[in-house]
Amino acid sequence: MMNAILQATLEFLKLYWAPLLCGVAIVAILPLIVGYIVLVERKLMADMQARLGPMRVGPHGLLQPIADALKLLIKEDIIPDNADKLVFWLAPVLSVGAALLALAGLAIGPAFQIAQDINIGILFVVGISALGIFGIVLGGWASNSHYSLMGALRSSAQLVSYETAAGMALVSALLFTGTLNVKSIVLAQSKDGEGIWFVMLAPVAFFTYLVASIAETNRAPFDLPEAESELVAGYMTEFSGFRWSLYFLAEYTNMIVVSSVATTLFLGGWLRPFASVPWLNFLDFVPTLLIVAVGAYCIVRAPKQPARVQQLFMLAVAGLCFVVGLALLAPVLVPVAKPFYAGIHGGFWFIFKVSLYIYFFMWLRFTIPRYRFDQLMRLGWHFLIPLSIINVLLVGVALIAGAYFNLKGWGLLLVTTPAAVIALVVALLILNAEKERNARQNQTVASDFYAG
Amino acid sequence: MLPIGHYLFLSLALFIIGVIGVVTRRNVIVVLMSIELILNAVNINLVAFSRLYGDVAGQVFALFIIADAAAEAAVALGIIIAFFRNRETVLEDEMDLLKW
Amino acid sequence: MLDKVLFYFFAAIAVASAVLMVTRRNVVHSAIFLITALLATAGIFLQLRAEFLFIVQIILYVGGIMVLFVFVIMLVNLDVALQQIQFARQKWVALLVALALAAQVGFMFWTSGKMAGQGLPVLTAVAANRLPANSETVAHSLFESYLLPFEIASVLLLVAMIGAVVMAKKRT
Amino acid sequence: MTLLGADELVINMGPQHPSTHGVLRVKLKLDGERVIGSECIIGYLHRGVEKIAENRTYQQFAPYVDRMDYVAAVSSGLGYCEAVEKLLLVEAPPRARVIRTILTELQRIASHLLWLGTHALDIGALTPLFYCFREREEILKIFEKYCGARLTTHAFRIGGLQYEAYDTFERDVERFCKDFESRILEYETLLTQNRIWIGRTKGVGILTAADAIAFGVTGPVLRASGVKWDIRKAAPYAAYDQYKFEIPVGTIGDTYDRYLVRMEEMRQSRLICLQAIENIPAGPIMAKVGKVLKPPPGEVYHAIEAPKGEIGYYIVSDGTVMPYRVHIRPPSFINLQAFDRMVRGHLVADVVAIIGTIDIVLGEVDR
Repeated sequence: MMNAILQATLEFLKLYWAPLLCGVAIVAILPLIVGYIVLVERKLMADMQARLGPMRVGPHGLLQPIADALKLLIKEDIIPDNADKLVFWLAPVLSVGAALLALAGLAIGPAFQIAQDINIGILFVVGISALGIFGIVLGGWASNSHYSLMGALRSSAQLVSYETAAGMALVSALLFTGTLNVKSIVLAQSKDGEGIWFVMLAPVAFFTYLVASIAETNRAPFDLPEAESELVAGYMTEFSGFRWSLYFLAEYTNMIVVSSVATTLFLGGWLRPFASVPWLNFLDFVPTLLIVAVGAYCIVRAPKQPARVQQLFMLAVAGLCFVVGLALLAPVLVPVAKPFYAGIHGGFWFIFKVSLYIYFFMWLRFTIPRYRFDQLMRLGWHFLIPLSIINVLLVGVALIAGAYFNLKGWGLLLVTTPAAVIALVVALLILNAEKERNARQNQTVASDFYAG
Repeated sequence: MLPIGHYLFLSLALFIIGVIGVVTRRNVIVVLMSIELILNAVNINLVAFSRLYGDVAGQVFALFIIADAAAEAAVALGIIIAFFRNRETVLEDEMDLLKW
Repeated sequence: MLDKVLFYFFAAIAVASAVLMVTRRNVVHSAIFLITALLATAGIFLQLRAEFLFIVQIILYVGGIMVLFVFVIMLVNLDVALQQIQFARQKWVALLVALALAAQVGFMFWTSGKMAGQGLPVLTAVAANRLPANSETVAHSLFESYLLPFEIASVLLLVAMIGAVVMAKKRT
Repeated sequence: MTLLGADELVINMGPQHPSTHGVLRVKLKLDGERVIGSECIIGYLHRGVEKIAENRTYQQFAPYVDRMDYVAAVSSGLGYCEAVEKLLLVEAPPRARVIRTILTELQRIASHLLWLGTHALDIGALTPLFYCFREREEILKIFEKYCGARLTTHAFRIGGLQYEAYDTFERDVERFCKDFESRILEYETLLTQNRIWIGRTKGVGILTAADAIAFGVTGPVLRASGVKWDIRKAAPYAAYDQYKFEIPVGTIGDTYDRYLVRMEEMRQSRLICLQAIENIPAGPIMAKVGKVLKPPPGEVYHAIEAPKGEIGYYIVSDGTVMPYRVHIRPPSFINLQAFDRMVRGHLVADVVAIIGTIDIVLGEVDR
């Protein structure tokens, strides 16, 4: 018996040692990445709100995430008296586990993917990340508090509704590829396939996915489950310290997951912009320039830092930037390093696109107010879901038309653009009808309820 | 590889546990969950045979069963909510009226 | 060997959590154990190389139906439900039914083993890369051979949806 | 834990809830997420201000009123000083009255800015808060330069002012008013036409004009319901009779109207400030009142238009150095009465919007 298990373990390790190593690396590094995403978010928020943000820990607050993590780890771990202990323990773990597991299906470059070439590809990512909802619902239930329970109910309703819209948007994009495999999807957008990003072929689907993904990750303006001004902190109200930080980790990991899915499906994954256009090949220098610019900025700023340690830190960051810049430059110029081009530049572009997507999330959060729950549901069910279903139909029709006229690549735009326009018109019609309905509802709402 | 009997035994075990749940539990929600378990046990059988004969039809039928389970769950839970609203209980022995 | 261990692993989880699901008093705990059982079944699907069914099981069963269950459990009053007797007085009936079923299937195994002479057929091991792409085959089968059942299933879902809405709607 | 079914859910909002603006506690009776009844439980910040007044001299009590509406201390102070002046039958000199007007209007802007920031934050817009506080900071700097305090200023004295306006007072106020015009546009760009903002505020917490009057509601809440009532026009005090300004009124009295009314009020206050600094009369800043105030026996009620509504002081004097009785009519307290009316039939999320839109300060509600 023991022998068999040992044998199986060895077999498993022999087969899957590389993905296992990658997985361990990701689980180890991810909290740090998430910490820095939070720092970036706080810095961006500060910038938009005319203030400085964290400045104390490290130069320009660069060590703030580490300080935050330490604080969270040594905080008292409170379990409410009437909480369901087992579920209270399980819920955050479930949440973060689902989010981390979903990362396995993503391809950050042609070479870097943990679950290599699985047949169900993108479905795996979407399906596994959807499991995170149990962490939220059970956590809210287990803490035995009204605010938590309401937050949990809100979030489960929200996730279930917006998953439909997101799934439909994904289907629109998948229609172009005919495969679920992540790598094949990206390659379908390179010059071997259509040579055009699907965001151009299915802009409406991209828009739907954008909105739905914000709702799915519980980010503003759809952050009702944790709306601090209404439900204190929603399902997280009773959680503190490490458990709370697990939820936090899950939320930001989910953000990375949805942005990666959007990047893979709509924004050409690890491909450079216009990868199929030869005369734009000079764009290969853009990554190097960007990184070197950051490094140069650090060098310029370094002497102005107040403390010696901070100056050195800034210089170290600059040095790191130059090293990365060199690494990015080498595959373009040196023939020996050519084989690494796709890996290194792919990684850069993928992370760059994901960052842009996340930046958009943050930008929205700082700019607009929060939806009300009924408005959120109405937006989901009355607007996004019909729109995405109609869009799937239209994209399908466009594809059949494209096949009929034998269109490929950029030529497909001839049929998909009219489809997108029709979808937009439909969207406007739906919005208009909604507006009238709202106006009618508003007139009756106040007078009705005082009687009770 | 494993003989088909292993899968059949697993399926049987889940099926019987499901049946016991249906018969013994009073909470309608748990009864419903037991029914889901039974359907699930059937799915294992279908997929195992599909693998045995290299025919994908078994998996397609498993898909249909999942769709059916979804439909059943939706309607049944709707009934439970309506029932709970009227009688404030979810115990099946309390469901002794055909109409209320 | 890996396959075998995986099967026993998932099977053990499935059976154990199924038992726990039926015996727990707390409905939410029951639901959690059912989720575990369903996930373990998904694992068995994966072990059987039915990848598409694996993800459908997770997305639809676990991510859809079970969420609905948990949602309803939270909507109905749990405190009241907990205090009442959870088990009906039908344990003996249950045992009888279970035994009868077990006996029936056991007999089936016994006769089939005797008839074939060499026991039950064994699943052949196929290297993963030699299997046809699973989701594509399922899709072809679904949309070619089983198109009519597919449409009927969608109608069934539509009817169920309307039914659920009508049922759960508040009568004011 | 029942959310559906016959019995409703009662949920406690506060007193530690982040968006009840202090220590207000609201018991909400919910059906699902819909509010079917509410009860405000107040008194967590009760300090017995009115009773304290009976054991302090008239001057000693003046700083206490700053602690009621601590985000609009200047206005409360003005009301009290003018009430005692009325009781003493003296009047502040013209210069003092103009400076009082300027400071009070700046305070109105500051108070409205605080309201706007927190109200927007409650509804989920994070950024306006910081913009509002940026401008509020400017106003507080002017206060600090004038009297040394930022929040509970005690800027005025009975009979006039203690401090002469500092050298660059006019310039500071003018610069602020010049900047403020574009700044207010910034807030409007973020909110006024925003679909979500409109969705969250339009049709929420409607208070009809008749209801508003019946509840005794005053200030922007009353005006948003369409009643053109402003004590600055109806019974001018300080130097308001010298300046031209409009009274903005709303139409249906929902949260959006109240938002628009307050935004317009900030604009009008800015105009008043600009008019006032053009011509600050010279002269003394203190009327002739003795060191020991002994008003003749009698009673007086004096009300002014504070940022949140009518703040009134009813003072009874028995001829001694201490008032016999002081009663204060705090606008927040009276306006809060309409809360239940506004909140019924709305969702939990609207509750915070409605608490925000009434613009209460718990120091003033509880006194």
